[in-house]
Amino acid sequence: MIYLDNAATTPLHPDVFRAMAPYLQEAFGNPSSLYALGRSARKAVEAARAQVAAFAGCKTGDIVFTSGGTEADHAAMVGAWLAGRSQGRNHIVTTAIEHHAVLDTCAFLESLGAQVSYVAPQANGVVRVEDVLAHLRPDTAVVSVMAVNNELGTLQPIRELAAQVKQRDPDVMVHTDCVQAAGVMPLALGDSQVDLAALSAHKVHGPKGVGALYVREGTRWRPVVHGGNQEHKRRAGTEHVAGIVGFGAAAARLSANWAGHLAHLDKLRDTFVRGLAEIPDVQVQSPPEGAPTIVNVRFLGVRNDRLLMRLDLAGVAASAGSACTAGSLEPSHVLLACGHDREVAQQSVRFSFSELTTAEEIEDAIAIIAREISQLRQNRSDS
Amino acid sequence: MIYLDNAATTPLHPDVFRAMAPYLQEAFGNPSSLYALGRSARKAVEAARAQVAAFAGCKTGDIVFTSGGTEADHAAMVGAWLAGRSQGRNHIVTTAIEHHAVLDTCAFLESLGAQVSYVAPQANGVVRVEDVLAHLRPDTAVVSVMAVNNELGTLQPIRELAAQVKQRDPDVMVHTDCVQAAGVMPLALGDSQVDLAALSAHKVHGPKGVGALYVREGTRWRPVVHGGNQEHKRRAGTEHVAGIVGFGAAAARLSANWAGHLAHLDKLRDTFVRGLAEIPDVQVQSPPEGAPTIVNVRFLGVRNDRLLMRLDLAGVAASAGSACTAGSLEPSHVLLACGHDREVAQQSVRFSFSELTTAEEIEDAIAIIAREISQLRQNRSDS
Amino acid sequence: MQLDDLYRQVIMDHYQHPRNQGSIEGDALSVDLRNPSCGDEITLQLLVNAQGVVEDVRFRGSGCSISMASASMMTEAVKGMPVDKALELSKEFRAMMRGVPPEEVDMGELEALSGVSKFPARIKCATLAWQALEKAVRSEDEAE
Ligand SMILES: Cc1ncc(COP(=O)(O)O)c(C=O)c1O
Ligand SMILES: Cc1ncc(COP(=O)(O)O)c(C=O)c1O
Ligand code: FES
Ligand code: FES
Repeated sequence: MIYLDNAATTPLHPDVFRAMAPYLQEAFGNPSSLYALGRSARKAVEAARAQVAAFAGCKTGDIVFTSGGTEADHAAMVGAWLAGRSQGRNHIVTTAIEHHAVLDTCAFLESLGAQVSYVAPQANGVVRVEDVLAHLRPDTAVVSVMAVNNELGTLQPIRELAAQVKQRDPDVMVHTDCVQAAGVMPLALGDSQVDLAALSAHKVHGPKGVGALYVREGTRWRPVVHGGNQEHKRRAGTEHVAGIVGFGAAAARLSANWAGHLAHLDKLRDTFVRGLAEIPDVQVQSPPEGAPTIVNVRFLGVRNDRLLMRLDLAGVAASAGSACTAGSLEPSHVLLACGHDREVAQQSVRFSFSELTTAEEIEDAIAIIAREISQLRQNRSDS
Repeated sequence: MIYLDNAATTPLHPDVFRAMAPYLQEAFGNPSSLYALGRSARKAVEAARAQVAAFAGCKTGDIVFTSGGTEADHAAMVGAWLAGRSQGRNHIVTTAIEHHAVLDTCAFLESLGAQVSYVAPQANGVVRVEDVLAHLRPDTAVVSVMAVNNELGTLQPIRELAAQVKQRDPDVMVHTDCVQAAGVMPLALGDSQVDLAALSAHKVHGPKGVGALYVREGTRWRPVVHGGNQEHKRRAGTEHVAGIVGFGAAAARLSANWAGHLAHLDKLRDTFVRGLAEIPDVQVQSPPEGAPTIVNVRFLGVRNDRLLMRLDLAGVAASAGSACTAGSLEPSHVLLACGHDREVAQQSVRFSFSELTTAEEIEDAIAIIAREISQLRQNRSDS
Repeated sequence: MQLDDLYRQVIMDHYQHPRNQGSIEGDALSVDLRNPSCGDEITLQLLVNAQGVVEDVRFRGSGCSISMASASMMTEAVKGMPVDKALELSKEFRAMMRGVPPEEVDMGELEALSGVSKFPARIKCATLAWQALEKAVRSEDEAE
């Protein structure tokens, strides 16, 4: 199988599995327990926190482990809104192209009385800083803009955005969904004016069921999940120790070979885009300066569900957009927000790569795609 | 090491690890993906759901996977309160001896405007049904009483409670924290009038980072974590596939040998309590009719932190109460609520067993405890 | 629905470079006031001379940008003003927060905060310092 849906999830790296295995076997202690078995679990969790913090470029204490990217986004938005509300701030600014973890949480908060402004991107998928600033109000609690879009790979100007929002009103919290940015750029969160950021392990060859929320020290964010004293009272619940250790190992792997990793991704993307150019009537919808991991392509006249089914049978895994709504027939909200019509959205397929993808796989995939496209187009002209 | 802190967490069973391993290796697909790799992950998740439902005695569709018991309690309480509030119901009834996952969530909801009544248990740790009924109000949204207390092992009359609450007011939702009940009694949730129930995998030889919320079909509960369409829109986020598979395997193991399992636990408890009787000045604080897994003991005149440290050095793992607050010096809120004073709480230790505990371990532990107690008491009289 | 950019700059300038921040040596009037909705606090000190003129006024506090900027602007506005005039200004300011455009009195820079009236939940932030001023004057009256 040629796996080209790494934006949905990535294979767990064998080294990561090896790092996790002891915590799924003999080292099963609860990190809150005071005896030796508990203390060794605690040590493992704290070592992983340092690894994830180094990867995110922030202080170790600013990383809060969660059950994934969705929970991190949820906690960021709910906690920032609750903190803002007690200061009379009930307004949220976000964009129309966020992941559903942010969009649906915003809709949830609207049902609780929040006011939300949705900033539209430009046609190229980039959200302009001034468009976000124009929506700020004196009662804005939080601004949330994703760093890399999961359907197009578009990069957003997060650092500049955070700086300008803070200059306008230092009390507005800035959240950014870094789930797709994590493997493709140095995050350097501590060096930015961002207050909150969401990460997910399973997008960077770590395990599912673990993520992190970056919470800048001193930020007026309110914890959401309450109970035990775990995560310095910022997220209760017995820690997913093996998952956290795996996230740490995955982060450390990436930090260790950043340059080589990015060079490999760039090469994959180039190979793929060059290959696509040989297929007639193809439009690459991802911007050339976007994340090297994601290439969104329109095959004119070919319905994406038909193509994806044939690719599956031919051993190529790809998708029509965000995995968590893959089962639904809705056209991508991201493409629609960028001004494409439903027809375009229904002819668009997302291919996404990771460091474990090889150039040969890309070449084989191109050959298969070309074949399937030409057959699909032929069938259509037959009928 | 003799591990007698199974109420904090249990060792992952090797069979469970074996069931999980493929999903941490080649079978890494996202269950929402439509191609073969995704479909096989989906199938694994749904098979686990059926296993957990069979274990909980409910319909498969009523199980919602979460990141653990704490998240399940959180989602139950927040979702029930939100649903109640939109019907003009802002009041919550719970007990003073709940786990912090419920108590701290109630405090959180109080900070958002909820009104909460905390029912006190009797001196034996049992909450009386009529005391709960006496706190019901026309604006009560949810009643939450745990099935088995995690510090004493006390059983609460949940089935009768749910029936009587529903008879009084069918619109009140009934939640029960079954995290500690899960290994020690058939839950038969579908057969009860309970609407919501929390479970956690790592307390029954499953993995950490996964739990479940039982949501009776038709209950007016509101989902809390929003985003993708996972878990039938009741809990968003890429599924912790390996964890869910492990939870399913752990549940299936228990269902398969229920009678043998309970008989073994009863024997462990008997052996332990008989052994304790040989040590002078010991009070067993857990009721004899409580869960066989938990024995809370007061060693008169011996501070629990000193004893636990010595036991740790001697290779016996036990704790002073709930693990998630183990690091704090607070005396147990459960013992205090049952009318004990701080001195009693500071002399109390919880020993907890699992099916993997052996009778020999219990006997060895008793010998070690007896030795350490006598040394501690001697030291004290020296000084 | 934005504050005019010029106004915004004035507010940010006061927030980043607060005037009259600190405390007065000697026996000035001192009041603490808390915004109950957010827990933010301000301590205001007031020195009124024999002629009934505000000779010095200083504040300290922890609060949002609007409350701190408003405090800074308030101290600047009332310093050197007779107490009764300061109270009149306070009345006008509160009216402005209710959306009533100022008539008699020239609000000067305070006008920059007029946009806050559109956000009921933030009005407390802008009026916190003025409430503290009124409370300080009242306590002086009572002392006499
Ligand atoms: C941009 C973005 N945000 C959030 C998420 C959610 O993360 P998780 O799958 O860990 O819940 C994803 C992936 O699904 C994503 O691509
Ligand atoms: C009664 C009870 N409820 C809830 C929990 C929390 O479950 P988890 O550790 O999975 O977050 C625990 C254990 O910590 C518990 O004993
Ligand atoms: S938010 Fe506290 S004074 Fe404005
Ligand atoms: S009619 Fe809806 S709560 Fe009574």
